[in-house]
Amino acid sequence: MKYQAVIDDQKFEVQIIDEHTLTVNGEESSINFRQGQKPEHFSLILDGQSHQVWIEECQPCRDGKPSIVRIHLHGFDYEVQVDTERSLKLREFVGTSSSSEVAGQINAPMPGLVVKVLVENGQEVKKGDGVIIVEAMKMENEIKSPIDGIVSEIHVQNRQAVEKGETLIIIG
Amino acid sequence: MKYQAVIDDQKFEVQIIDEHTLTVNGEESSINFRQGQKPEHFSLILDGQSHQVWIEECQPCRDGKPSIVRIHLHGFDYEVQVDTERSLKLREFVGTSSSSEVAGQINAPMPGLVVKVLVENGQEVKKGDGVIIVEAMKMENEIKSPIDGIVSEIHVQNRQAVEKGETLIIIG
Amino acid sequence: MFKRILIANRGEIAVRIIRAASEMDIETVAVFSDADRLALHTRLADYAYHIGLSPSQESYLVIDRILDAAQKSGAEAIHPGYGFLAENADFARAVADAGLTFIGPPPQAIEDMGLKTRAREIMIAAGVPVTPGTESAIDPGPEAAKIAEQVGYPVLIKAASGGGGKGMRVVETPDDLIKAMESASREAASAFNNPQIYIEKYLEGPRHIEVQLLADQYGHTIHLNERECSIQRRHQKVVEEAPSPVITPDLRAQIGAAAIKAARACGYYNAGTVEFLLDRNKNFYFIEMNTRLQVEHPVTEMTTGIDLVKEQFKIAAGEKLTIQQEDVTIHGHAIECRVYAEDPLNNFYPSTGMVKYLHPPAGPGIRNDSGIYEGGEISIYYDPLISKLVAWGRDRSEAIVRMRRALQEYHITGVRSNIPFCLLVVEHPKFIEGDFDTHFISDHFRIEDMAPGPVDKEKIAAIAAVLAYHAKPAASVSASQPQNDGVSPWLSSGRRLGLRTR
Amino acid sequence: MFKRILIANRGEIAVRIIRAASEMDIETVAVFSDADRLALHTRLADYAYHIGLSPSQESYLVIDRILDAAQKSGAEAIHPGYGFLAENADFARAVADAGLTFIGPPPQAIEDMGLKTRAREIMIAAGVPVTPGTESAIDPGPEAAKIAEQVGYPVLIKAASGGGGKGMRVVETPDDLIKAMESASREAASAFNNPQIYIEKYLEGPRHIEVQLLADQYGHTIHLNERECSIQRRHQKVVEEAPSPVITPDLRAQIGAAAIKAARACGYYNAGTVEFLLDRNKNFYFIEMNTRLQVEHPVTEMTTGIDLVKEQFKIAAGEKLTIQQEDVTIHGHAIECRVYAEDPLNNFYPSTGMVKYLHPPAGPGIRNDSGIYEGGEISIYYDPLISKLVAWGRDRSEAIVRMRRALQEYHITGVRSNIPFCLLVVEHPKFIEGDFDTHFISDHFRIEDMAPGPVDKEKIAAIAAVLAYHAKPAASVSASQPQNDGVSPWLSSGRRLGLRTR
Repeated sequence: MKYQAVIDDQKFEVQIIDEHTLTVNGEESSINFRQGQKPEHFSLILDGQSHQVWIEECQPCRDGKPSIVRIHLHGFDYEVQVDTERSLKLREFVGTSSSSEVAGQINAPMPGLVVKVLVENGQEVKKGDGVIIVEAMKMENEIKSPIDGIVSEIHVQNRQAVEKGETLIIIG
Repeated sequence: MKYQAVIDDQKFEVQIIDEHTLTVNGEESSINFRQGQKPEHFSLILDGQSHQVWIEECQPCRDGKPSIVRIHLHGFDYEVQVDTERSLKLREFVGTSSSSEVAGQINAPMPGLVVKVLVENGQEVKKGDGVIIVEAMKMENEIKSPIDGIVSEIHVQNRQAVEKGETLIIIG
Repeated sequence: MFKRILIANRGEIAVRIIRAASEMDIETVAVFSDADRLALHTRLADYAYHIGLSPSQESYLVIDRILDAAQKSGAEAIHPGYGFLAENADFARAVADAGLTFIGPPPQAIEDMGLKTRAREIMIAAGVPVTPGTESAIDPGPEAAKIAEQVGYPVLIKAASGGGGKGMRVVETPDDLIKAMESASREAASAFNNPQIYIEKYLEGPRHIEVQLLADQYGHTIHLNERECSIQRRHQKVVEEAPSPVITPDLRAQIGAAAIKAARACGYYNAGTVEFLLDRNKNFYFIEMNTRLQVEHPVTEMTTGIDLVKEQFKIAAGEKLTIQQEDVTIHGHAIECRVYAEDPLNNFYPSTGMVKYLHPPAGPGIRNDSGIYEGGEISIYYDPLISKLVAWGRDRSEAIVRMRRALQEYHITGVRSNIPFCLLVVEHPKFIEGDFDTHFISDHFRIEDMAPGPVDKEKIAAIAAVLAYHAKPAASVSASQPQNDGVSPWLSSGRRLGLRTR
Repeated sequence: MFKRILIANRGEIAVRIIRAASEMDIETVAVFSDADRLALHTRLADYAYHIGLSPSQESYLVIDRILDAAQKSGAEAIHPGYGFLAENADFARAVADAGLTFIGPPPQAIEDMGLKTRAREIMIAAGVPVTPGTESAIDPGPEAAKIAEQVGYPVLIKAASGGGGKGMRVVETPDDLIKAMESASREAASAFNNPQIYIEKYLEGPRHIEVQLLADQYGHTIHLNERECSIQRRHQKVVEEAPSPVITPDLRAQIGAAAIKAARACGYYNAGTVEFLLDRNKNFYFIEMNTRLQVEHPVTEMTTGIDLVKEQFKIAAGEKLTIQQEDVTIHGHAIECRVYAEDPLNNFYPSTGMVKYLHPPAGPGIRNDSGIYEGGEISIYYDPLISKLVAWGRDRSEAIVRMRRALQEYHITGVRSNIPFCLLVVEHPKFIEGDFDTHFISDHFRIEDMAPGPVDKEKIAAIAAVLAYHAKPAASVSASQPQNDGVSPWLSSGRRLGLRTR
């Protein structure tokens, strides 16, 4: 079975030969992969090296779409996009699904309380300018604009409680 | 809802009044009972006292039969027989189910290897006589007869591996 | 000695206090909010009383409910832990008025040291050196600007009732003064119910050195050496150690004597800490006194062998200190990391959620004082401290490698933690050399410059991802909710995350 | 120093060695059997090699497979841990023949001290006092009966290659001699591949005192004080401590000197332990030398501050000892409990199964060296040691209360453990007084006399049972298999279980 795994600009062609063997970009490796004590916990012995890995699926795989998996490994996190041959072909055909991310959309990074909205609708802001102050666990956090632009939407007001991920402000 | 709980010769009539209150033998107590992090782990706050409790069901409850629950509490274990009013009445009618225990049946207390059968079929033994030696984790363990009697069945022979709970010898 | 005490706190410090009490055959009463029904402290205490809703303003900060629980449970004394009501003189008085013993200093000392301006006056009178600055609270405005100019920029704005970096701001130029004062004042109001702030000279490149004290009610005061707490992020201590790599025995005797003088000046008893800044010429200045047990107390315990919480109980019960100054030695070296549920990749914002997998470190020289458990929630309501991880070694370098080993062993999933960041700190050459000041983190770890994790592990990550996908091709790898980190929704391609110092 | 070492062991001791290596920047290679694919040591090591089936005869005891893994992995040295091949001179020689370093003593010393009869000869020649008895192995038979009569009953039968109580029998009367010798010989054959046994005088009421040694390859030998290991059940140590409550500084110097003499007599280097019996008149007798790291080494580490495994690495790498005898002090007191998966209510038989819930103790003064994890199996194949739980205190009484507190905090479900039994030991007045000998457990804890657990908790148990039943009236409380303990199938009514001393 052939797969492609992508991390940033690194592409790995992984072919699973059997339970104990795979190739990565043509190079053979011995593997011993076992689920551990919890659903997301795995032990991988790769060419004799022992790794503990925690795996969470960020974006479940559906036919024709890649799966994105978050790998926690030796204290660091990696998001890996995994494609099968089929999903790769389908994507070539339909094109990559467009990202749901909006560059200038500012969401609450944690649950908390809006202390002060620092901008007004229509105001011009530069990347790095503070636009809103959110308090969580008694600490004030100033959130900065990720882009240069104009404030197009303000969804919250002072002293309002917000959930994590809630859209606060949109810079157009 | 009324229950009866029995531990040895102690009987407790427990009536659950509501989520926060019950009576034990007529005496009222406040309760706060919550399942913890694992299915068998519970936190019980009883009249202000905090107890961690681990609960395993030894004998699943079926209509008309009591349930036996093993409670692990402050380092000690208790087996509690719980009856509802209905199961109590049914038992009065049909009589207590007979125990599956056979007084002179000797089962392997742990998985291991039979080192030596010390008795022969038909041999007379006294309570406390060694009847068989089982080795587990390199230690020899001599198992003693629980009763006076005559050896009626020998199910194993020297050097045989046995599973935990496997019947080894029956003293008739 | 007390038969039963109530702990007006939660989390790891409540567990810490329960442990000491249990070793002294003292029964413990926990109080818990809605969110903490299944918390460790609720389960480990002998008694547990519900005191309200999850927000601390409706539970852990409500004096009447705590006193009510104490009366109901028959507790004779109350230990406040740190935070919450620990430095609230009204609470200490209310405890005494209810006929109970407050396990801490006299209310007057709490009050005097709690108002930083009053503390400065007392220290000046007692001959303890303080930093230049205002002596009383000041409003944002022209007068404040004038004083800041006199003291000389950069200046430090501090909350009069402050502590723990809350309501604190460094101001580099006059332009930023008023905005910073307003923000500090708001934070102070929210955190301490007191918007008053004051201005202090901001020392360049100081080290934060503090001295642990024990004093009984009969005037016997000793110090238990210093702690070095210069590794701070946003004025919050991250890594602490004992002893300090720069304090000589002579300087230790001097700063210890100054700390004892400070304690005597405010009629102090019980455990307390006097905080100093040490400048590059090894001059030290009083900055404040913490009239409570501190988060970093274990490094002192591990190098002196003295259990500070047990001493607190004994002092509060009216016993005399049995430890003499000459009994206090230094045995090896200890380092503490404050392990927080916060995401170093997302501006260290608190990371809340359920702890799904927890493997705490253990083994030689390691102490991990934790208040969390697998399956438990780290909630929005309280400080996101996961545990105090402490490593002891025969010398500083052994303590460092043990801390590194313990951090590598420590695995938590479900919430993000600052463990990778702590690792970067203890592996940093300047930290290993002991060559740092309170600017260490801002000098060496500018978040915006942090690079992703090591490239050489990418292949392993790719293989693990493929194998997990291969094992369950059409189903979810785990039933877990994707972690949406808000600012950066999941990208539609893979990426490398992680930290690396410049 | 080595760059990479292999650990020819499993479980908690393999984890212990990985930790020390990691702190010294030495890479580790684990070996694992089928049963240990997911064991902690397999997961925590840098490399892991499969070496065979679950029974240790087909994995951890197969010298060729271990050497093969060492060659494949590029390890330069092998640490044997304790048990398995740790005291196998052939293994030590095979390691050297393969061009690798054995992290332990010279093979000749292992061989000499491994044959207890040879060890006795060497000690007599060196002037180290030994107990009366046979000097060579003896078969069960009339000659053995004669010698036993001469030495005087009770006598002790010991395996010539023995250790850890295996193949050991106390014989009170001549009638029991032959049967006991046969049984001991069988056990010895199974455990050590050597059926040879010998007879020693059995001292009445002795204490087991052992001295920890470190020796480099250049003749520098020091002792690290004694350990008191008198609390034994069936000749297996259960609770150990350092220092001994009965050893005075003078006696410590004497017994330490005797231990150093013993080590020199057999050309010893690396870490080792000389075991003595101490009679009621404080005479001490050599019984054997353990040519390896011991299970109870942490109590020495916690009172001296010296990491014994790190010293083992340094000595094996040819470094000189940097610790002088006068550097070795005693800091406080430490106690270890060996926490086993065994059922105290079922004759302490090993209890195998999956660990369903695991809450290890932590906090001040506690070290828990564990090799298990939640969801892991405790299998039939290996020693049922769950963890070495160690408590440190400023003095013995603080160490005891900390141990008590830690045992109370320690929860394991899925398998039975000896934790309740350890609690009874550390709470026993005679233990607290320090007034005990090697018969302590058999004198005070006759299993057949043990009474069920406290009655005052029955009401709580009853309420919990009813509430669990009430919450899930028609379904199973948990999906767990009932634990069938074989000898006593579940009764058809409730009962109180637990331990209580006479």
